[in-house]
Amino acid sequence: MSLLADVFTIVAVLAGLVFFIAGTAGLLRFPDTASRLHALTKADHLGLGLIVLGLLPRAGGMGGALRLLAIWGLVLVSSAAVGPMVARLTRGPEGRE
Amino acid sequence: MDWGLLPVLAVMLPVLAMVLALPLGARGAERMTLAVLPIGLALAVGIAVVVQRTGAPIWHQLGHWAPPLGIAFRADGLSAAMLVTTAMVVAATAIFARAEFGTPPGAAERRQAFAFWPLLLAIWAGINLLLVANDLFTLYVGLELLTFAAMPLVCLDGSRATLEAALRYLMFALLGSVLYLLGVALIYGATGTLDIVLLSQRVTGQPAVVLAIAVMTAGLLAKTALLPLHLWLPPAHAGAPAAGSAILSALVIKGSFILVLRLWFGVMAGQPMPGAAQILAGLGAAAILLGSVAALGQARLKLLVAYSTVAQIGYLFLMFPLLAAVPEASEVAARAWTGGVVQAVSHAFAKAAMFLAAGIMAARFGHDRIADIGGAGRAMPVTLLTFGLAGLSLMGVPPSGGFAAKWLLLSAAIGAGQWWWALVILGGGLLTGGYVYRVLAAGLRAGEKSTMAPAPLAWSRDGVALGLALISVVLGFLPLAAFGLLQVGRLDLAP
Amino acid sequence: MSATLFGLMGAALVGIGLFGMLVRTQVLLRILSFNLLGGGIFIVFGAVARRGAGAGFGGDPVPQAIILTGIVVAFAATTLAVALVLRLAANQDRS
Amino acid sequence: MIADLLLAAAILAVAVASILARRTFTAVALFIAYGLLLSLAWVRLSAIDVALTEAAIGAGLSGVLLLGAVRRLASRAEAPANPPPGAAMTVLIGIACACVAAALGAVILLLPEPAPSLAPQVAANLPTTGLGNPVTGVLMSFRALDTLLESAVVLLAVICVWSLTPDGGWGGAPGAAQPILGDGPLLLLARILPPLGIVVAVHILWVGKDAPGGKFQAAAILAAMWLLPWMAGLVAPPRIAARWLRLTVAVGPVVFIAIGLAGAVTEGAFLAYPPGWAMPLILVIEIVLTASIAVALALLVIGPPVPEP
Repeated sequence: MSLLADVFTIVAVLAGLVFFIAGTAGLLRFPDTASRLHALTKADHLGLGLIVLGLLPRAGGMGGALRLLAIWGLVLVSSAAVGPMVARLTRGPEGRE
Repeated sequence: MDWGLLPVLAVMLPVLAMVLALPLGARGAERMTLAVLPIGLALAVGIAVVVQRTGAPIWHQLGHWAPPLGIAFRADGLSAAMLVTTAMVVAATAIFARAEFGTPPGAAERRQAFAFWPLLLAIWAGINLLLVANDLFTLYVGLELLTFAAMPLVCLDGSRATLEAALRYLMFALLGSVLYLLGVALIYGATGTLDIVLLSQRVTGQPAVVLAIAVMTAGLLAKTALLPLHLWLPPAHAGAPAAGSAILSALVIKGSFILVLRLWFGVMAGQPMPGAAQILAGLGAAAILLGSVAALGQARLKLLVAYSTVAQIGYLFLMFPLLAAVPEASEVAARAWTGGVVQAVSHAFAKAAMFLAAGIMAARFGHDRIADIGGAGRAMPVTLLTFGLAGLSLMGVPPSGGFAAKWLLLSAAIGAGQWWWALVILGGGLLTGGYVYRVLAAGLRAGEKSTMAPAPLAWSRDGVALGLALISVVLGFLPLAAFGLLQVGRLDLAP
Repeated sequence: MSATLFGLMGAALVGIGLFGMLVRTQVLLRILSFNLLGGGIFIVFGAVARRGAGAGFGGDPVPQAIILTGIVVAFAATTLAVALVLRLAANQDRS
Repeated sequence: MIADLLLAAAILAVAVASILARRTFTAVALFIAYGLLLSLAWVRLSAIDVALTEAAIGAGLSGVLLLGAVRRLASRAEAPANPPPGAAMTVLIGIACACVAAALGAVILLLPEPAPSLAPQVAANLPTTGLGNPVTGVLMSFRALDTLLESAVVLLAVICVWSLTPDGGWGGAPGAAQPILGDGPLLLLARILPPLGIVVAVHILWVGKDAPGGKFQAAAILAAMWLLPWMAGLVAPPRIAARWLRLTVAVGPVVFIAIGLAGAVTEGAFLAYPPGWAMPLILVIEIVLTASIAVALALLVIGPPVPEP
């Protein structure tokens, strides 16, 4: 049982890391801000989601699991807010100093 | 009888008053400050009396936690003398400042009045904390209290020039603070304590401690404005309102200086650093000569007084090589120590008096160009007399506090076989005489009366300034035995 | 081991922050360098705390508490400096 | 070990990039990243309390403050700064700073082994406080004076920032007017986040007695939960002349000093807690102090009143 949980954690966290790496590569490689943002947010949401999922069996009780899910939710909300703001910043004149 | 609470109250009284000043507003803060002044003065005098009577420092362990886990307060002779000095100068400037920063009943709160009183209280709290705290990190908080309070005092009038001076001061002061903090980290890493008394026993010349003392000294010198780190001082001290300049020049720079003393002759007690001490005194000598020459060349009165501060700071550092050169318990060491501290005390009174007098003149004339203060001798003889008396003390003319300080340093220099510092002291005195004479001569010339404001802001302002100048002179009449207080609790004397 | 590594990193950060404070001329960047320098000093102190781990604690709690206090004081200093810079800029605008 | 090396390298790279950045906006963005990476380093140094504070104050509030300053300075011509040092001088300064860093590094390697530590003493005396978190024990009991004085320093900073109010602004609402957003992501965030943030802050304050957390971290989060609606234009800060605002900032230090003086009267030492009363008194101080520091931190970020041109 614990072996199964361990394998699940390792697989999920590794998969999450792959998405993070893909997102970072996108950030560095894509030509314009919009697609960079797209790559970054999408991959990071999925990556973080997988990592949270993988850590759930190790959370130690309901409270820990809820906190992990809350972290994921907060990251989703904040990046949903920040993404458009960064996009607007690059389009508007305020990107300059 | 346990007197341990006296130093605690001496610190917490101005802290509490500063905190309460915020909700009370300008008028309430002003009245509370005036009510608190006599209590604070009584506490300081009480500490001095107890230390003198018992011949031992006053101790207090906060929360009953003994160092190294807890924090201790320790008021020795040096603390006592400076506590009394601080309380008196703060009281004088507070009375002086009422004409400028007072809020009449029913009047709306003004920005300057709102800020001035808590800033004054914060400086008082910060200096008292620097004088009695025995823990290096608590002392850091005291340093920050001073820096935060001094910066807005510089730019209280909000003009561009004073804002720039304040920014320059803040940059120097913040750099000084973090360098000090770096030293705190290293000392804790090497010894596991921040208590100065414990450190004086545990320090054996560990490399971390030596480097720590070096960076801390550098940081504190930036705050004390020892040449060549003095660039921020003249514009800052000359730009502040007169009461602010008096506090900044008389007290604030002494706070960081006392901390240098605590590091060199507390933490490093029994670890003489003669080479480094010669460098410090060399900088001090350069400050005396260059600062005085710069003062001679100033066209504006407040800048002249500010450059005089740069010069007088130099004298404070002459005690370092003298103390490093002779056995701690010797007569010469006692003279050097006493001379340095008396210089700090008498300069505090004299310089506060001088800045207040300069402020009165500037307010009457509407400017402070030295060339155009003719007629001052006739229109405001008391003010000019104040300036002259304070000048006598700065020069070191007998009998005055400045004379006592310089004579003690001079005889200690000769006793320690370092006669070259004696030459610096004499040369500095002559140059000081030069710039004081310049102001007096200009003031005694006949001038046009029409350029002056008809009446002074308040007669009490002249009285306060004259009182400070008289104290700086009267210090010279004290019998040498009275200075025995300053020897109480010297950590470099501890067995 | 990680204490020494981060201690050395803190030492390097002190050098970097000091350099920034002395070389950059824009005041905002000087303030920023001051914060980098402060961060380095806190990390040096943190390495000292980590070395003192014991009695069931992962680090000596006394320096850790001091660092907490220090971070808040450094932040207050930063706000003062920033307020002063903004005030100066506003003054220049008007004149 | 490899992870630590990578982390340290990343922090150094971000720091160097930050001081060399051409645009102040870039420098501040890198500085925020620096703060976040630094809080990871704090975790690696087993200082979770510091990590939380660094993330909340060092990266969060400082970041907001500096970004705001960049924005307000952007519309203005840069102040005529001193000329930058010449190439030779820059190299010289660089060498000097490298020497400082090298000396510091050498001294760190020479620190005594085993390291001196107060951890055993803290562990031995912690039970008298009734607390489980040793850092809170140091902050609220063994070195309570530092915490008290620090809360006074934060209050003083508010007075100092307000003292920089330009002519004509005294008494008014602090801070520059924020753009009114009719709609948009920030507005959404400013509506959703504060209730959640307040719950988190209360939680962090409460667990602080036994686990990492406490008043500074909670106060920083609360301050952020005020700043967010302010930046979104949802709430206007109260006028600085408001008596209740000033009372809120002052009440924490006043209560702390009062309890300290009570200890001086009953126990004979300033800031001594009567036996058995340590924990409830500490809780009272922590709660009141959290409120005061939260308001003070927010006011420090918002800045002095700016009169309408």
